[in-house]
Amino acid sequence: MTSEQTSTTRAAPDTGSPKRTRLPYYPGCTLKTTGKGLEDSALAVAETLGVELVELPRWNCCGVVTSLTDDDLMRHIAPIRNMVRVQEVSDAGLVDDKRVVTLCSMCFNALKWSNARIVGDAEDLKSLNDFMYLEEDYRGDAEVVHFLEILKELDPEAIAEQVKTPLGELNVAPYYGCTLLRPKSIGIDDPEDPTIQQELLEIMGATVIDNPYKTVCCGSYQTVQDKYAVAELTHGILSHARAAGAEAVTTFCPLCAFNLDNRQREVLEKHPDFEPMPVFYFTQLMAVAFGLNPKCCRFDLNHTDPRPLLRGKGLMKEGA
Amino acid sequence: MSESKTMMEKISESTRSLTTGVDTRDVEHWVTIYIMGRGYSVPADLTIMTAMEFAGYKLIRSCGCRQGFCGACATIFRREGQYKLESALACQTRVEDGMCLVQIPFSPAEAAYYDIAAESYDYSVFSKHYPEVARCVSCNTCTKACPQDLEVMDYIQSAIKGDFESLAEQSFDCIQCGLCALRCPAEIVQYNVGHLGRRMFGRYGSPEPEHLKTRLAEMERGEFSSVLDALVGASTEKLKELYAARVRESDE
Amino acid sequence: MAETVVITVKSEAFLKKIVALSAEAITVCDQCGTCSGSCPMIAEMDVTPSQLMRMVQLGQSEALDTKTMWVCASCFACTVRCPRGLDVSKVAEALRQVTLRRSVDHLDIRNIPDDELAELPQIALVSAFRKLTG
Amino acid sequence: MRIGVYVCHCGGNISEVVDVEKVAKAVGEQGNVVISRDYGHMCSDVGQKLIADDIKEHELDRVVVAACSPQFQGGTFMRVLETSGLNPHLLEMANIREHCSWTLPGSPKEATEKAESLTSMAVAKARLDEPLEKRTMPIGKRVLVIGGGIAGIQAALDLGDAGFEVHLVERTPSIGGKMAQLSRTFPTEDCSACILSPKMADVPANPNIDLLTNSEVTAIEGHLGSFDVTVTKKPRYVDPDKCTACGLCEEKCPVSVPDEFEEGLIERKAIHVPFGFSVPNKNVIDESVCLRLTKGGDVCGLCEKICPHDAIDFGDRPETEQFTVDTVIVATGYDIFDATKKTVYGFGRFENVITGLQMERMVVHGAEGTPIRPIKGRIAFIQCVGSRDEQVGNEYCSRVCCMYASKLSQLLKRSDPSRDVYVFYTDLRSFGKGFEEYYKRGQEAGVKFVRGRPAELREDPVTKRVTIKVEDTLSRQMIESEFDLVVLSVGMTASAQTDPIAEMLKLTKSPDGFLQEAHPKFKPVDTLTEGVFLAGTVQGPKDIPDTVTQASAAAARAIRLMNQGEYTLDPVVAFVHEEACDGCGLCVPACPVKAIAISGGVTEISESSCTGCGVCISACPTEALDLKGYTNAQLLEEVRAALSGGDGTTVLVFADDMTVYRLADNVGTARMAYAPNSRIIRVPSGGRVTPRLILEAFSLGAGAVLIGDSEEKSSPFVGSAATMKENVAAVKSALETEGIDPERVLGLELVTVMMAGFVGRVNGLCALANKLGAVPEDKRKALVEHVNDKLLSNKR
Repeated sequence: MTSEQTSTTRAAPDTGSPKRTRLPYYPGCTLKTTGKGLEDSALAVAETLGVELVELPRWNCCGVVTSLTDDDLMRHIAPIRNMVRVQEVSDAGLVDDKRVVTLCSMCFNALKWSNARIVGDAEDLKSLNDFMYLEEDYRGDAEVVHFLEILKELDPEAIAEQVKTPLGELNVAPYYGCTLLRPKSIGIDDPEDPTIQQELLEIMGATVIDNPYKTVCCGSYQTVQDKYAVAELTHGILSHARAAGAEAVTTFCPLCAFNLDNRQREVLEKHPDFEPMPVFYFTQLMAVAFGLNPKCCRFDLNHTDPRPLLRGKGLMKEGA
Repeated sequence: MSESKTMMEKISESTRSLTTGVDTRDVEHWVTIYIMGRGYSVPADLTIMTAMEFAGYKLIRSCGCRQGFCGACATIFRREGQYKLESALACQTRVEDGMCLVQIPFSPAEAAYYDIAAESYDYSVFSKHYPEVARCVSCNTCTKACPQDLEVMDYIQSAIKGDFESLAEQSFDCIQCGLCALRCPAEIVQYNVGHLGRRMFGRYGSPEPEHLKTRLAEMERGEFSSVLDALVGASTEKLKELYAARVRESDE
Repeated sequence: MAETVVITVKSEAFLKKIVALSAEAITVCDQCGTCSGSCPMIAEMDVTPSQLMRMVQLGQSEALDTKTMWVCASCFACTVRCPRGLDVSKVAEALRQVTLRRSVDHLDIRNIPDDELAELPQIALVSAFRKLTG
Repeated sequence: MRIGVYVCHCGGNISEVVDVEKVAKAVGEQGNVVISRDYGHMCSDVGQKLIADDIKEHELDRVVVAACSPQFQGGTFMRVLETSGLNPHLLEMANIREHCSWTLPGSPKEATEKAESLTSMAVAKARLDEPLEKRTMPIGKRVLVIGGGIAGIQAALDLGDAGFEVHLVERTPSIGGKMAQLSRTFPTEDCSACILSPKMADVPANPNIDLLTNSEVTAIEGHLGSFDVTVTKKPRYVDPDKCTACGLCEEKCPVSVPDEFEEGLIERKAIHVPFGFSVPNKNVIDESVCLRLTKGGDVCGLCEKICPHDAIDFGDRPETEQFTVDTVIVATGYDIFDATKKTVYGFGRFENVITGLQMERMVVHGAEGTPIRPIKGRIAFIQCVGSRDEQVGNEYCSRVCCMYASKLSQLLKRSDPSRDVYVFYTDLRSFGKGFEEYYKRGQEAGVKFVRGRPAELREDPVTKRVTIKVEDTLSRQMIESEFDLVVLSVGMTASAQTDPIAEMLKLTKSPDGFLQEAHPKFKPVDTLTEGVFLAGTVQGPKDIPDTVTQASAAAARAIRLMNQGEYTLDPVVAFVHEEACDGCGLCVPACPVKAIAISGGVTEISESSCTGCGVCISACPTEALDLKGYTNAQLLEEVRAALSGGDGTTVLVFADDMTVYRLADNVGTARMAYAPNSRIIRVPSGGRVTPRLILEAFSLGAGAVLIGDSEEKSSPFVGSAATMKENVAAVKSALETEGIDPERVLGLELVTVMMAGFVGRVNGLCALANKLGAVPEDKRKALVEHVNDKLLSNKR
């Protein structure tokens, strides 16, 4: 695609003009609590890059996981109701795009999948519209994208320009987990060997540690019924990253973050020689690289405190 | 019911038509309603509650203020030819011809037992006491059921997000009638969640009002002691007299 | 002694039910084992995912008693690799739903300790309840 | 016009049910019929003579034989006409045995009525019969073979040996193809190069073969007997007549790149001989990397300076050559599956993951005593890489990987038993001659075969050993094991190099991407383009013996056409009533074989390309298109005769010649009874039956109409079944518009064994027609008014 064709719908930093590209933004429940570090850092990063994320009004929980049985429409209501919100803000001219940006990769997956599933079936779309008769009818023309996709659309030079503190010494292993990649129809990268985080981390100047565990599931919701099973997966993922030379991992998912970070407590119970490893939200590292106010990273919410590592690498001032 | 009544008295009492004081000869318009499947002809201008009483039902529980405030008489019904199961307060809704009614139901629920001073002021208070809020599928059935026209789904979503202020504001007019919980496919007890949320907000979220602080200080200084002592010491007759002479809003 | 699987009329009905719920052509599973080799939760399972597929193919309703279907994390690692284009996670979901739709919860919410409930992010609870309660 | 009618008793087969005398008498009274007879055995010598004599005596110019199926004795009676001086296409047959007497046992009255009706239909059609001239075309002995792998080599040699003029065009600088790269061949373990190189050497030695290497076919135009071919010869930059492949230039050349022939395992120079036994065995310069050719000027030029024979020519330029051939054999081969597409196996990322073809090269070099790298320790083969895997878009089995992995694994194990060799497979397929025994030899050698498809591979960042994660599906145990070397048994995929050739020759692809043969059973090397044949893996994955067999078969099929000196074309082809044609061009895209063009404002049909399917006719809004032997007028007259005297409940069954007509014959042969008020009309294809004809049939009083066609995949005619279904849908909607039950028309795709199904459908339609009764007169009339508006308004 040429830039002319896409200039009206694609986000682009436009430093010359005061007008920013306004994109509808769906946060998701956890980004308002334990995942605040992801939301605040991402919003700050987006602002720096000339992208305004406009939070949807009256958004509701997306349901996190897509219902996989063929006959179940009920559990698609929540995602589609959010798509109605996207349509509303778009129709009202409050945003410049019909693509709603997500940060949480599970929300991304749930919304995109349900949207594709329901929009792809005119009868089901009608059923849901009929059911939600108090809402305006969803026309099915809104789309769901992930913040990473927006970042990838930007000119790498423009991102590089904002890098004030190159991450140089920091050895980071990007972790993708499941929902950014799978199933193929929803994923944003090669499900077996994704590189989208790597490319951006390289722009940040980080030393990227690739390892095959980047796509292995963290155990997801199994953390509720069997935290030790999840801790074993965490142990495997982090140990392999460590063995490959990583000092930290990055993620976009608050559930991966919880399982990889908080479950290190259970890992230590079972494997006392395990060396804890900070788990960053991807945009936290971007904020660090951009030299933004570290408050937006909400490192206080991380279980394994990443600040000593950052200070050790000279990426964060003492006392900050 | 008094033990001293005879069997016949009991029988005649239980079958006596509890009318609403309406003289049936004056009634011009009649409608037919169905209670638990049986048809009754009742005056057209009765509420669901009074119509049921007209038909001979004796309401002991599930009826309270009869003014639309207490929320006790929440009920479900279906209008003739409608596919929708509707809900309302029985004391506030007029019967219609062909309406199908049930005995006024009660939505059983268990309220959490907690020490508000020991709870943390974030979303986890809901996860802890009402984890089932996470089962919400955003179907909005609760909102449709609410006789108070509250955005019930929205305040449940606020609970999931840990947004106490929005929850408190949106659920403020809840009368705890239970219709939301009765209809919820995720088996959430919305009104209890709202109640917990409002209490948490009141305790931790809202600013302490100045006038309350002032008044408490006045009381502590003993500014009202003499007035109160006079009341406590007054005779029954004196109290009746004072009551009759009280200043009412409408008198002012 | 090895167990004998009895194939009856009910077996076909069970297969059909799971096929309908999952919308997956379960009978085309080639039993190559790619799903099992891809599964991150395999250590917790009593039968391998491919074995679960086999049980459903043969209409064994014992599939409903497996631990496997409950420990599936719906990570779709098998889905993106199945050479026959099948989605085993959908089959696991169909099996879970057969139980959950009878209003039998696998996860008893009230048995989760308070301190865990307080710590778990909403994203964990919402997803677990959707997958493990009816 | 003088028509003779002959009603056969078939020794009682017909006459025991049908009153043949009555039929002969009744038909004898119809117009133009000058003589009508019945006889015991029309097909006997006496019967044939009877007809021949009548033709002379009564000066007959049309003959109608009411007897058995024309599929059975049609040829016999056509020969009678021919020997009597009549055009054989002036014969019509009424099938009163398979379609009548055998289907109505015990119902003489109905059978007789039906036989009379069928015979009248034949007479009606015969009235409009035109003599169809046998068309012949001269054909020479020139053939183009595209592709110089083992398939092309074999086909070229067979043809050259048989005295045909062969042009063998090979894209790369040497013939030999993939087979030249292999170590040994399964299951006999012959040395691949040893058995191939003599054949390669035979090619330039054969005086009838014109070998064009480093050349591409850039255009082919024309048809059978006259394919005009343009070949572009790419520059070699080395004069092959001077070059002796002495190797001095290669020593001096400073540019090294991965050697394709060695699958990139070792390097070659920019100037190089393709491989040791290449034909021609001459140097060539890779222009994409040569310093002089990429940078120009006086850069480098070391080869030119050192060459003792002055063979280097940097001024070499592409040349084109043009020639004409009569037939074409496509032998463009396959590509190996690009293993990088199976990301999870790490090919291209993990240094110890290689392809089967790379292993072939390693085995060759190991055997020659110059190992590329040591092959030690634990070695794993992974089967079905790129085959039977919908995740990479290939559903098919590549047919050779099981056996080449069997071969490589046991070669490795036997040559060094300390190696620990595993083969991970989903199904082990050893279906060829000697294959199962060979697989067992591998097992005997100690190769371990494990049933499970590896899910993922992981490389140890330090040791670079590779861990395989797999379920042993037989024991239901998980295996996680480290290997020193992992060999991916990559499958075969259709080569993108074939696409331009397929486009030039109008060849179709099967869903797997390989080229489609004309018929999977009886025309396995033919294509739907006359005179074009397929040899080897271009048609689908196959091993060397199958490839060679097919190459020889393609040569034989080509010889079959060319050896006659002339080629007879089927007289059933489309033609144009030019006065009716307005040149709208709607028929052009409708033709599945691209035989129609618009020229000078009217439609022009290439008779040599036309297959006579008749699918185009439905697309014509002006009835200008027509089909010889099955003209619009003939079919309409047949319909009219079938419905004449009917009560409005007659069911017409249009049966395609290839399948449904034969199916109806089979039903008769099996003595399966069905409703008597059905009339079968023979058509070349279901797609030939136009919506207009169906509507006419209803307007003439049909109770219901069934159109039976060969199911698409076994049809001789591409697109016929689809057109048939479209037509039926159009008719249904037209019927609905007029308030006629659309269930009265039915389109079916059938195969010849669906006898009970056929009977059921015909009976069902008859029952429906009886139930609904005749279509009312006013509605019938309305049907054929504004037919074009109803059927074609959306097409224009």
